Amino acid sequence: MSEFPFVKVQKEDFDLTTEINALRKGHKDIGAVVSFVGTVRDINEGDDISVLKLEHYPGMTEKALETIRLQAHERWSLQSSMIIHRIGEMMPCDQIVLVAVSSRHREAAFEAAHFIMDYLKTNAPFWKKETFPNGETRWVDARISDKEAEARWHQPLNKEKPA
Amino acid sequence: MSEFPFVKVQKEDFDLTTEINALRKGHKDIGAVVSFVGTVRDINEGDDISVLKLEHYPGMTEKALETIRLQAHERWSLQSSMIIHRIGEMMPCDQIVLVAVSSRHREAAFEAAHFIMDYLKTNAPFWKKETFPNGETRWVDARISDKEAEARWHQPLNKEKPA
Amino acid sequence: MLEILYFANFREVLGQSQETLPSDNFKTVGCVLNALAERGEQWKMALAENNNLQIAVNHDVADRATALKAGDEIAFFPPVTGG
Amino acid sequence: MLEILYFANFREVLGQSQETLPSDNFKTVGCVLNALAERGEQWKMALAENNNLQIAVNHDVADRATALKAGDEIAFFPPVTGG
Repeated sequence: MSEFPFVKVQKEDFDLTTEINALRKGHKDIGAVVSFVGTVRDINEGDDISVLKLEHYPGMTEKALETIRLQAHERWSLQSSMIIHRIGEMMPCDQIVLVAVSSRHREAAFEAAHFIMDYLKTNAPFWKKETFPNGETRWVDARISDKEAEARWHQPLNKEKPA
Repeated sequence: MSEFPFVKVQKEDFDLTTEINALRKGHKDIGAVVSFVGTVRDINEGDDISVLKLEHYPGMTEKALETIRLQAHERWSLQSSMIIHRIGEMMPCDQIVLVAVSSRHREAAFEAAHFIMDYLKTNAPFWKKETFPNGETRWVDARISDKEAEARWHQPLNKEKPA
Repeated sequence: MLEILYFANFREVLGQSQETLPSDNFKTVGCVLNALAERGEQWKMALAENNNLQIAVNHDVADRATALKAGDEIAFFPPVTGG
Repeated sequence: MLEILYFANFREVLGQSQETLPSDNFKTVGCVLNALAERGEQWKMALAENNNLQIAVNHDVADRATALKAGDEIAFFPPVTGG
């Protein structure tokens, strides 16, 4: 498993089946695989989007993603996990990000994948720039709801489930 | 979208990429796709498993899965969702079940996929029978933890996140 | 007539997956269970005195008090374990 | 020397992505920011008086009080919006 790339930042698109097979490879004790795929929406804040450009901070990005991934492994009993984040130009419906987690039982995989996404949104140095049909551009604003989503994981461990 | 089969009970294996593409088709306003894949573990309750056989109640199964899926759509703002559950004989590492949900924002997709799995585990008429390497068989016992997982969704809506 | 279905270990223990009963004698699921229990100890333990017994009538979850009518499909099975 | 990096709209507004400063004059990130602010209103608004300013030193999250040493890489950027 040492050669398995847990974190990838790449221009290329990814294939879900291929990536999940790689995530599962060598682990027979997996009962649950949860994956999250983030995709480019055709409308944001009410405006049509033609192109979404992803900028990142090389070096810090990989470090931040790996730190988040390891935090998830400390917090839950996981078999394996991976994060792929694309950079460069994307179109509506394109895949942007994949977070996938495997574990023995489903609870840990659901929680950990959600946790990784919430932390990625607020801690990994990526920036989105939208291009509208008329050619104008806009940097996407950080959302307060993302900060709040992350903050909810700060509370002490308990067994409550969101409703 | 009317021809898209939201619920499938089938002997055949499924391909994650193919199914997720079908789930997303025709929806440009998707920002998040969460999928859960349940797989056959090689060990259960400490015993090696050679074969896992899935029995179901034809007719009631499809109805129960569709009811659960629609409950999720009532509870969260979702773009689309699907459930595939395999029946018949499976081997360790084989895929058993797929639950996939798409939505504008990730919170709804994570919650709804988790909800559907928790309800499927306790409300859809499937039964698992394990075969050990020596040829002996055992019906899998229902787990109290699955009942508890379902029950946690019964509490009134709140904004707390599990920790 | 009533269609009776047995699943999983109930099917195995009772040695059948399906049978038909006359509907006239059975106003509720409980009446059916009482009649089946008289077939012997195996039936009594599996159905009448089993806290794990799950019941469906016409594909909906039911219980011993559920009323029956001609043509109903009644299923008996253990707690589900799919997923 | 200190390596200074600008990302996203900071890079665009300030017209550069990277520059090098002598390390001797700057004991903390705050000292660097104060010096940059003297380049003009644009710089002052973007960096010195911007509550949205995010700072990293050697790929770790930092703040104005973070101490600097020769060879450090300091990055200035807005709140992140990936995922």
